[in-house]
Amino acid sequence: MKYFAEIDDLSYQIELKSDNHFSIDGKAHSFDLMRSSKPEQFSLIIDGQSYQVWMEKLNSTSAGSPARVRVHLSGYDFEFTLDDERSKKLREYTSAESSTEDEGRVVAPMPGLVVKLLVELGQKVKKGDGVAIVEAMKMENEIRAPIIGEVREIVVTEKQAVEKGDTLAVIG
Amino acid sequence: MKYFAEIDDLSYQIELKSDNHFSIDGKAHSFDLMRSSKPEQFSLIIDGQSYQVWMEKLNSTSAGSPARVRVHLSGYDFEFTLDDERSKKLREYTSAESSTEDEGRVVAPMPGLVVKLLVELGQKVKKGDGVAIVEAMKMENEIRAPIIGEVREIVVTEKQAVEKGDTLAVIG
Amino acid sequence: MFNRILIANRGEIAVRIIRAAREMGIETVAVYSDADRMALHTRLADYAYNIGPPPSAESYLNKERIIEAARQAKAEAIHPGYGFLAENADFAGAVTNAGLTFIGPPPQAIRDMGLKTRAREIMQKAGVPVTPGTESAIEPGKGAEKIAQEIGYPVLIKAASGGGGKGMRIVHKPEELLKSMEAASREAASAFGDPQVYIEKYLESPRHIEIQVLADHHGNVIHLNERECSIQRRHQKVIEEAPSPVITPELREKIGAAAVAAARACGYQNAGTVEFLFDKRRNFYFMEMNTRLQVEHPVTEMTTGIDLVKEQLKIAAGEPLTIKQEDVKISGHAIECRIYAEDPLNNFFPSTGRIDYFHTPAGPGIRNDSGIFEGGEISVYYDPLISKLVAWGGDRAEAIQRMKGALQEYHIAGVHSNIAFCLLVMNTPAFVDGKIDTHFIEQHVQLSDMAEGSEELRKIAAIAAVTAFHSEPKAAKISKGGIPSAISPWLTSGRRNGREHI
Amino acid sequence: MFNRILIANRGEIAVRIIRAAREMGIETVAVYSDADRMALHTRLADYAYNIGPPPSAESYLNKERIIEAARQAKAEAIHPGYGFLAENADFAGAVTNAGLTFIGPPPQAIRDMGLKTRAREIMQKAGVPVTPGTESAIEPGKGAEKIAQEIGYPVLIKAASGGGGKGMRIVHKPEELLKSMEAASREAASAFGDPQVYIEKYLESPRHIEIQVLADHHGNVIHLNERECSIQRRHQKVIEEAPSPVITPELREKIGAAAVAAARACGYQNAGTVEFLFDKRRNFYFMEMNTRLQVEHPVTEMTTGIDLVKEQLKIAAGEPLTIKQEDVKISGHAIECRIYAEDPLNNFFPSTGRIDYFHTPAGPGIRNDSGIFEGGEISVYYDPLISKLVAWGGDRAEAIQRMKGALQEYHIAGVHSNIAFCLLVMNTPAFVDGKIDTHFIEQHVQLSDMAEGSEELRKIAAIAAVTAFHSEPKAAKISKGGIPSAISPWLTSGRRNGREHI
Repeated sequence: MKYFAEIDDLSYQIELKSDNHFSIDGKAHSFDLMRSSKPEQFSLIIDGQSYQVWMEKLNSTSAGSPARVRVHLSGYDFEFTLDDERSKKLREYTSAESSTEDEGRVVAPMPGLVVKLLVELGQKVKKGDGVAIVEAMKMENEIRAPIIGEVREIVVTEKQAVEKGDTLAVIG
Repeated sequence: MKYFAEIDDLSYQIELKSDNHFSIDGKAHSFDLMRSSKPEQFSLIIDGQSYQVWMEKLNSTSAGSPARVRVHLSGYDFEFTLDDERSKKLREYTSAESSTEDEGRVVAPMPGLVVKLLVELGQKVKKGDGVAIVEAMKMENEIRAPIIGEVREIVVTEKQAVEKGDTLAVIG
Repeated sequence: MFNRILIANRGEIAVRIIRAAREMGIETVAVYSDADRMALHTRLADYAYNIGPPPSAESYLNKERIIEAARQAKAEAIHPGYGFLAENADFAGAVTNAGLTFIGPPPQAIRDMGLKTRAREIMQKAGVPVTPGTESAIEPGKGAEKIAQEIGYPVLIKAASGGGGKGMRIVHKPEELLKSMEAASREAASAFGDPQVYIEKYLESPRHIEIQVLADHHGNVIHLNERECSIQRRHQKVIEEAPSPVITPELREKIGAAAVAAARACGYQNAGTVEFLFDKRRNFYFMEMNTRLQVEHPVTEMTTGIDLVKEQLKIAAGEPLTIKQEDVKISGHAIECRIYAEDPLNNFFPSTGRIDYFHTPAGPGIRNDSGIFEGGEISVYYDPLISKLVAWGGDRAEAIQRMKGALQEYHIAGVHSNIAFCLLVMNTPAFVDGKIDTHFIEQHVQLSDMAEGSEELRKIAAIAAVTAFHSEPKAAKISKGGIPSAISPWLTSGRRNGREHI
Repeated sequence: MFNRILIANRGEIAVRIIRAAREMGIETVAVYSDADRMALHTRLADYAYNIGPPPSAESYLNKERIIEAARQAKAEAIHPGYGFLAENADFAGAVTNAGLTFIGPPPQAIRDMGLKTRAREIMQKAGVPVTPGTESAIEPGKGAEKIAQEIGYPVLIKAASGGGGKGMRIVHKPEELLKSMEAASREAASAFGDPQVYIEKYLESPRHIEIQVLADHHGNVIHLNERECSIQRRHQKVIEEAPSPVITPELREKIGAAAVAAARACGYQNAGTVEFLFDKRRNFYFMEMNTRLQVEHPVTEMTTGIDLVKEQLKIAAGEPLTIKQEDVKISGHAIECRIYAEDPLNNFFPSTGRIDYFHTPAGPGIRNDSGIFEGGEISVYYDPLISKLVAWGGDRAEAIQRMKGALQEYHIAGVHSNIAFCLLVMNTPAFVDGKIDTHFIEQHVQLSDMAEGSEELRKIAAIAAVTAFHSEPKAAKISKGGIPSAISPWLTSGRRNGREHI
């Protein structure tokens, strides 16, 4: 069975041939994956090369979407979206209809206090322009516009406390 | 309710007055006990004194016997037998009948190999006399008689592998 | 010596102070907010007193409640750690008025050095070089623009009562001045309760070099060499080391003497740090004096062998310094990485949550000072510092190698961390060559490198993800005599705050 | 320098060697038995090869399989660690014959020093003082009794091929000689595959003092000062320190010179240790030479700043020593406690099982070299060493204080350990005064003190047990932004191999 691990614009195609063999880039390799008593901790040996890996499954953004996995390896963190051949094809058929309304949402990346709004309703903003200043842990953090557009909605007011993930404003 | 924690020949009598008060030796104290997300790890504050405590419940030797708890504190390990007033009384009534046949069993304290038997059937032994030599982890360990008596049974033979807890011989 | 001291702090520094006191046979009293009932410092101390709800203002900044706890616990002295009330002259005064010893400098020294404008004045009088700038605090407005023009752009806006890089802004052009002064003033008001700011000349590409000093109550003042703290992000130190790669023995003697003069000039007692900017022509300028133990004190400890917290306690108890200037040696090299719960790939935003897994590095030369533990929490209320990872080596190259290995072994699950970012710095050629200044991160560190890792690592990670998710990994075998494994977490793990284990 | 080395060992020493190699940019190949698939060394190495079933004889002692793994992995050299094949001259020879480098001394030096009788002969010729005893191995029987009489009781029976205290018996009376020789011979056969024993004079109350040496392939031999290893139980070192409390600079020079002479006499190369007995009149006698890295090497590293494993690798690669004798300094004091899975209250029997919980100490001066991890297992197959806890201090008193604090912070659940026993030694006045010899434990340590702890601690423990068992302890509060706690383990914990959590 062929599987896909996607990260940014890259897609790794990995074919699992058995419980201890896979192929990637047209080359076959042996592997031995073992989980420790700590659920996140794994030992992966590929053709004699040993890797200490920590992995956790991330919650998918919506039901039916592919699984997301965070992999920690040699000090680095990678987040992959996992897919298999069949679901991937299925998804490609329907992807045209998928909405993009979420991408204009300006979201609080951590809990904090809105100390200043930097935009007004209807204002035109470029990607990266400051939208609001949120204070968290005694530091001011400028929250920026994720896309170019017009400020369609301002959800919060100054001095308001916000939770992580709260929408501050919507650019469209 | 009064509770007893017994260790060796000592018995501590502790009365729980509420969820945050107890008395011992006729003196009342406040306490605050909190468990961490690690099940064995506790923080106990008694009248402002802070203790980091690890505790685990040990398996009782037989059904209906009182609970046994190992407490690790400041580098020390203590094993208590816990009892409450009612069960203690009940137990005292019936204790006269309890058998002591277990106390003469010579038991392997760890898995290993019996390299030498030091006694013969019918031999008289004193408490502390060597009964057998068990090799474990490349070290020879002399297993000694727990009580004075006569060797009533020899269960193992030389060169035999034994598991932890296996009976090697019985003194009676 | 004291029999019992109270530590008016939390986290790794409270743990650090508890350990030092314990080694000296001094009992310790922890104070804890409701959020810290199970914190390491609460558990490790001999006594623990609750001082209020989680927000700092209602607990760790509550002077009266802390002094009351010291009274209740019969503590004789209070160690403030760093942050919170450490540089609060009123608190130091109140401690003294309550008949207790404040383990730190006299209130007047805190007050004088806390007001940056006053500090500059004292240093100028004592002959310690300072950067050009305003003599006093200044309001945002026309006057400020004129002064900035005179000093010459770029200029630096700094909080008069500031410290630690908060309430600071660099201004390159006149049109940015007003906005920056407002922002700095707002941050200063929030961080220090004082909106006043002042302007000084902004040095291009300086190094941040600071000198550790110890001053007793008998007129003895010594310095314990320098620390280089040039690796900063938004004026916050991230990586520190001792000794500095650019300081020669001659320069060390010169800057050390200036730091000792600075400490004497403000009537300093106890441990303190004199911070200097060091420019490309090897000039140094007094920046500020931190009247407390620094976060980065371990690099000095690991290269001099001197326990700074113990020295603080001995000085506060009135003992004369037993270390003479000529006894202070440098042995090897030490580097500290501040491991924060933050997401470098998302603008370094603080990351809160429970520490699901905490695997710390170990081995020769590695020290990890931490106040957190598996199952503990990085909360919104406090500093997101996870630990201070320190590596000692016979020389700088060995210290870097050890730090790299330690960072690779370190793993934290449940929150994001800057471990990969620190690793990236260790692998940056300019860092390895010691060619660092306060702009190092902007100029030399490509965050995208961190995101990508190496091509090979990314590929291995993809293989790990696919094999773990789509095959059935074996569980660790339990050999004879072992305990049967619990039910597979793969089968039982449910959803837990948006995350489930693979 | 090598590009890749294989480590023919497991546990903490394999991890230690991996870390050193990693810092030098050398790739590492681990070998693991079936029981060690998830062991730390298997996971930390760059490559890992399975070498067979759990029993050592079928894996870590399987010379052919290990050399085959080195070939497969394209390793250029093999580091044997300590124990297993470290002092096996045949293995060293086989490695060399396979075209690989053995990271250790030449086979002939291993062979000569491994045969204790031959070693004594070489040392006598080189003018290194040895204790009176037999020139060659001796059979249990009449001849032995005569020789023992001549030497004078008490005598020591030692394995001719022995080391590390195994196969050793003290004999006080002629009537015990035969039984003891038989027991020693049996133990020697099992441990070393050679039943031969010999007899030497048993010194009353000696100290065990050993000298670390480094010898390169270019004729340079230096020593790195002494270690005192007098705290022993059944001839096994338990607690070691550097420097020795009784060695003066003059004595150090004298014993150091003897050790260097000993190394030269046997054509030694790489890191080795010359062990001496040191009597009350300050005489020292050659006991044996350990032709490998010692378990206790960290105390030397922490007081000299020299990484012994890196020096081993450099020497094996043919590099000349860059450290000169006069560069070797002593900085402060270091103590090591070997933390074993054993039950001091049950005759120190090894304790096997799964490590359910592993909380290791940290802080200034603390180093904990460990090969185990939470969820890992102490199995019947290997040494029950949990970790080597090392404390450094500016002086011996500080090192002891730090060790005490670290031992108190250390906690291991799932197996018994000797932590409380080590703590008891640290608290014993004779130890604090440095008045130690190889009989210290029998003469000064009351195990009953350990069992009882202090009266107060025992009472607190009783309160903890009762309140935990009979009241409902609160679970750690989860603050805003945190993750809801899992279902209480109090409700869900089932029986797990005879133990359930409270």
